[in-house]
Amino acid sequence: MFRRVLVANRGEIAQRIIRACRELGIETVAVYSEADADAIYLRQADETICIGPAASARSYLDVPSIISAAEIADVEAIHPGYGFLAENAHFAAVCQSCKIEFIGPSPETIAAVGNKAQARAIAIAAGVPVVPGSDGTIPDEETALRVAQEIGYPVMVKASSGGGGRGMRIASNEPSLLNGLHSAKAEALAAFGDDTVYLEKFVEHPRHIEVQILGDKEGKIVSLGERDCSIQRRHQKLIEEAPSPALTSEMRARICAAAVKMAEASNYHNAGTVEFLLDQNGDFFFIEVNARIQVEHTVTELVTGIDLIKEQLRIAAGYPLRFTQDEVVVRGHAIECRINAEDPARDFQPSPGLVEAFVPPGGPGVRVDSHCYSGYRIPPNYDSMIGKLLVHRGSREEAIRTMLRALDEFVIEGPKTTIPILRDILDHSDFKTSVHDTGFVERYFGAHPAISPRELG
Amino acid sequence: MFRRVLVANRGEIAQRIIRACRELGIETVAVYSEADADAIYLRQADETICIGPAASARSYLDVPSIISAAEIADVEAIHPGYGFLAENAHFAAVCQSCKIEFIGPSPETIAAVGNKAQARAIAIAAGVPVVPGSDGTIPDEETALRVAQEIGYPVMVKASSGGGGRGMRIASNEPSLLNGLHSAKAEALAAFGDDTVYLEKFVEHPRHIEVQILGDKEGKIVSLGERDCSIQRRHQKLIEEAPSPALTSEMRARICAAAVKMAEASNYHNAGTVEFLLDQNGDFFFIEVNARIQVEHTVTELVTGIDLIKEQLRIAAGYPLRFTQDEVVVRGHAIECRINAEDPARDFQPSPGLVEAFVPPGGPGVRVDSHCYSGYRIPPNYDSMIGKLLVHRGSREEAIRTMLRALDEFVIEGPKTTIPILRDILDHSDFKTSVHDTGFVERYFGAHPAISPRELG
Amino acid sequence: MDLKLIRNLLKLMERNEVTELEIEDEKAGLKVHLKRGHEPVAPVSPAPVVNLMSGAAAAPPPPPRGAEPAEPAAEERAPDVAEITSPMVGTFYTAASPEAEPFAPVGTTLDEETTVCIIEAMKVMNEIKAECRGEIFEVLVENGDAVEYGQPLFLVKTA
Amino acid sequence: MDLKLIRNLLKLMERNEVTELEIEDEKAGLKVHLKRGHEPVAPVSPAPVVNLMSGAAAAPPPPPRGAEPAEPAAEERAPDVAEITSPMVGTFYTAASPEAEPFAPVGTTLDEETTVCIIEAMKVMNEIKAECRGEIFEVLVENGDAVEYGQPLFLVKTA
Repeated sequence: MFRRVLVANRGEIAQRIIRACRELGIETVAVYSEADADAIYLRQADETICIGPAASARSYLDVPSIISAAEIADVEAIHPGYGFLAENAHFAAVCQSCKIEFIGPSPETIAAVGNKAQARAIAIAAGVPVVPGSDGTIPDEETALRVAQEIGYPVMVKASSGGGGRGMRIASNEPSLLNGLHSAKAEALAAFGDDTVYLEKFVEHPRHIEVQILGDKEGKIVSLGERDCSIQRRHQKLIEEAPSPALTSEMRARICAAAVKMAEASNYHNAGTVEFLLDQNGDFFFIEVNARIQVEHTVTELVTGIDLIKEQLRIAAGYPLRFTQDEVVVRGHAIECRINAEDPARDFQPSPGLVEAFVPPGGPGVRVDSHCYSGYRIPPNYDSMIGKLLVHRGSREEAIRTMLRALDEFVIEGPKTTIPILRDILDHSDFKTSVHDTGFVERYFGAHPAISPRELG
Repeated sequence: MFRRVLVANRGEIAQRIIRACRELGIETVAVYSEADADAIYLRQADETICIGPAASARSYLDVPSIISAAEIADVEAIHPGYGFLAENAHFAAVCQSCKIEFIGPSPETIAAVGNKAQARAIAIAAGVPVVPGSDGTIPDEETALRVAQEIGYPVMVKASSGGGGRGMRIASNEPSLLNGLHSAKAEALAAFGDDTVYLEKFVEHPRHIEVQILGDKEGKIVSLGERDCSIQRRHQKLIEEAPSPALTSEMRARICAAAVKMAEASNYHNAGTVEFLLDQNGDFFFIEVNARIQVEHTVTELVTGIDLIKEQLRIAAGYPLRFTQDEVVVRGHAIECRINAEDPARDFQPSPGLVEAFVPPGGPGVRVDSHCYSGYRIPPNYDSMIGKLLVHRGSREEAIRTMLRALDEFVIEGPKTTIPILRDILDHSDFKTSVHDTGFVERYFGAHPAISPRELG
Repeated sequence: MDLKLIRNLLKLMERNEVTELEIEDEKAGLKVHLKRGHEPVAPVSPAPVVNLMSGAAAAPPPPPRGAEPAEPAAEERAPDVAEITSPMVGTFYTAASPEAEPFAPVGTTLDEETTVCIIEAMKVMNEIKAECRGEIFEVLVENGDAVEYGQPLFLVKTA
Repeated sequence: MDLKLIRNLLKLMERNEVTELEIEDEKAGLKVHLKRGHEPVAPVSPAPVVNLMSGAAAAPPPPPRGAEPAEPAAEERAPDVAEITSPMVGTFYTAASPEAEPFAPVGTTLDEETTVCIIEAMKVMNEIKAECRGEIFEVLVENGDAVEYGQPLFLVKTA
């Protein structure tokens, strides 16, 4: 096992990785920007190194600074967490050339699955169902119009290097397709430096289902069941759960098998996620691979009892998987709520600053992953997620009740948070009966969010 | 199910009961003394009633005030928690006469098992092994000397109404027995108003093993496995775990069966604990029944997945048990550390006052049950326990590692706490290899506790 | 409007050492004015000066059940006004029976031994004595109300 | 002695609005004296005045790795002394090669363009310029030390 690992991230995922390392007896080196100098999780690292100013581009995204820190701290491996450099094939390759183990898949796999068109081609070749669409990228307007004709409107223009909803356009007729094609290209070029796009049928009222996979370096791959992440706002997940109440056990077996096939075809090792859309007929379509640990890996940990970060470290250190597919058992139901410092009443605008009071809920069935505390100052420079509140109970109904009481207990004074809207979503009959889809949040909590007035505290 | 329940307790157990009620959709009425007016858990109750000043005798122990609060708040049941009125047969009887359901066993059962000599007689009649000793109480010096002769020294003088180590004396010869007899009687009379005592063989180097049982009002009783509470200081438990690493599965089956027999013989319903001593030969002896929910019920919740407070409420409302003995499955390993506001370096003297910072640990496998928060003022009037830190992991070794990292993360500034000594105990080779007994803490952390110096924070 | 708001405000003030705070929320029809002095070193809760005025549109504040025994309208109270508080949890009665005259309507002259009300707890009728001299100035609780420990029942003009 | 202690003390002071704090721990051979001014409204961390004196028995304080870039000995520093801080993470070298003369030993006269040291990051030798005028007063880091972003490297007498 590694003796010493550098954590190339911040916030709750840096804390999560430090926790796993401590439990495995691995020393940790935490890097931080000046904006995070006060973060309490830094106290748990064996060594901390300031790598730059608040701006991510000069700290958490700065490859030379992080590699340099890894070299002077003499680590054997780097855990990139999620975001920042986690899916940067170049960074993974630099690590490799510096003889530092990158805790994640190979640079080649990251590059291959990171390109959406290429990932789609891999899926088709592996017999994994994909959303009907173009064979590869769209070279010109004529091809776009022809493909749209074949698959039928509405269609979606998607950037090959896209993500987070950027470089995406929906079109329901020819003029809007041509418009969307050009604006998606322009946006993708600006955001990702790559203006290639492809075309897909727009799946109406889908569920977002993703499958967690783990693969070792000997090529053995298992799935750890699915997560249902259909509660999203502008493609940002708000609530995730496992197992998905939308799947029958027969559908679950098929979608998990498809995920394993996709991972195999990508020569995948370490932890990853294969994302699918599930349509109203119960058909599912591959959409993308996330070649990293995800925010919501925690719900899978709760229902399987498997510590995914520890497994990532073991796999990266060269150990074979410690369990077979048959030994993975999903028990009970887990739900995660993302606690963001955002004001749901003002279009979710970020609400950084001093956290005057922070009293997390506890008790049976509750897990809190947060780097926040009373007196913490949320820096305005990064993601607004300040914590993840999770519950694990015997049934979905029980889990919802536990989550509601936990949200009610959660005291955060100072910044505005997503707690009120999370509460309203969990209490909504469509969510309780699980008839919701990915349009649920915009439909019911769109322009004028129906947030009930809440008292202070 | 009950519509409305009064919580006749304070601190973490009051919070625990409120949480269970909320999850079951039961309204809660929390009573509090003036010293607890600021407690944050009161915000989660549907109604709160001040029942008296700080002194327990005039608030949490004052039967008329609590009954009166129950009547004006129109509740159907009272949950007594642990301590205070939880094992007071008179209070349970008053509840009965007022047509308020007491959430616990019947007054008759509480009275019977609350008297140690009577409990011993029930155990003998039921064929449950007891520590060799006197048949009932000791009327005079002659009987004491004769019984001691029969069972062999060392022997123990114990008060019939004793508890918490009071009214107990160990004697290894005749003069010390006569001395001990008189001083134990005097102490018991002063503390409990009852000077009857009995004699038992002193079991050397025992483990403290207790079995959680649940019984419904139809007489069906199941055991939920054992807890090992051998880490004690002056008969106060510091660390509890489940399952016990000292038991083979054959011993486990026998000790659990004995607990169920004892509960049946006591006409027990609701949650209770049957305590045993396990000697170095692997023989176990009944010592007492705790006719209440216990502080450490939480470790059983973690390994069985059963919410004991919810089950207490269901049983009290008249529902039959929802599972059979075979359906109770123990998974993984759970450990609890009691976080007390005490200074281990100064003979564990209480350390109440302002909690300047309180940042509980979190992440995978961690559960925190605490009513504390940054800015909370620990009142000097009550028990010093300010929280329970629990972990649940696949194996005992993994659980110990998770507990160590969680203790390291726990930030409590202001009061002194037991965290440093808990850390040292968990890191001790005797604990790790589980060769410890109930004398472990006094042996290694006695007069001059070997606490490593710690930095602030 | 909830007394919990005050509790939370006070906690925020204490934590941030704010000595005075004024809020006017026209939508809620609510004005709050809080002042804090230096906290005494002694235990027990400090007695902050709380001045709570309900605006025209707002409902009158609920009885202080569920909050610490704060002292509403303390600032408006002259120094020669005392409080008689409830020594127990129970039901407040102004008179010995529904037909009887109230023990202590406004204007009643008191000495320490004067019975001012009855509090019923566990079917027992407890006669409550004034324990101060003066004249009843205001009855703060309605006949038949549930009262908690420490809850103010009467205001007494002591001078 | 750990700089985390200072960080924690500062945090406690900030939370409780303490403006000055003195600790003498004879057992640890430690004296700490902290003063806080008013926090600026601007973001970034305030620059508290930290006066840290190691007692006779205590080890000298370790380099400030792991702590925010505090300014030790700020009070003792005259207003005409500037700092040259590290613009990157890397390894500090006083000279271009083991055999070469140091770029900037104590007493060296500087202008903005003077090279004062080399910081190696990812096998690249980065020449660091003084970016101020004056005379080297103290070299705060040893040859071959790892340095982090913002860590003070030299003190420069600017007047």
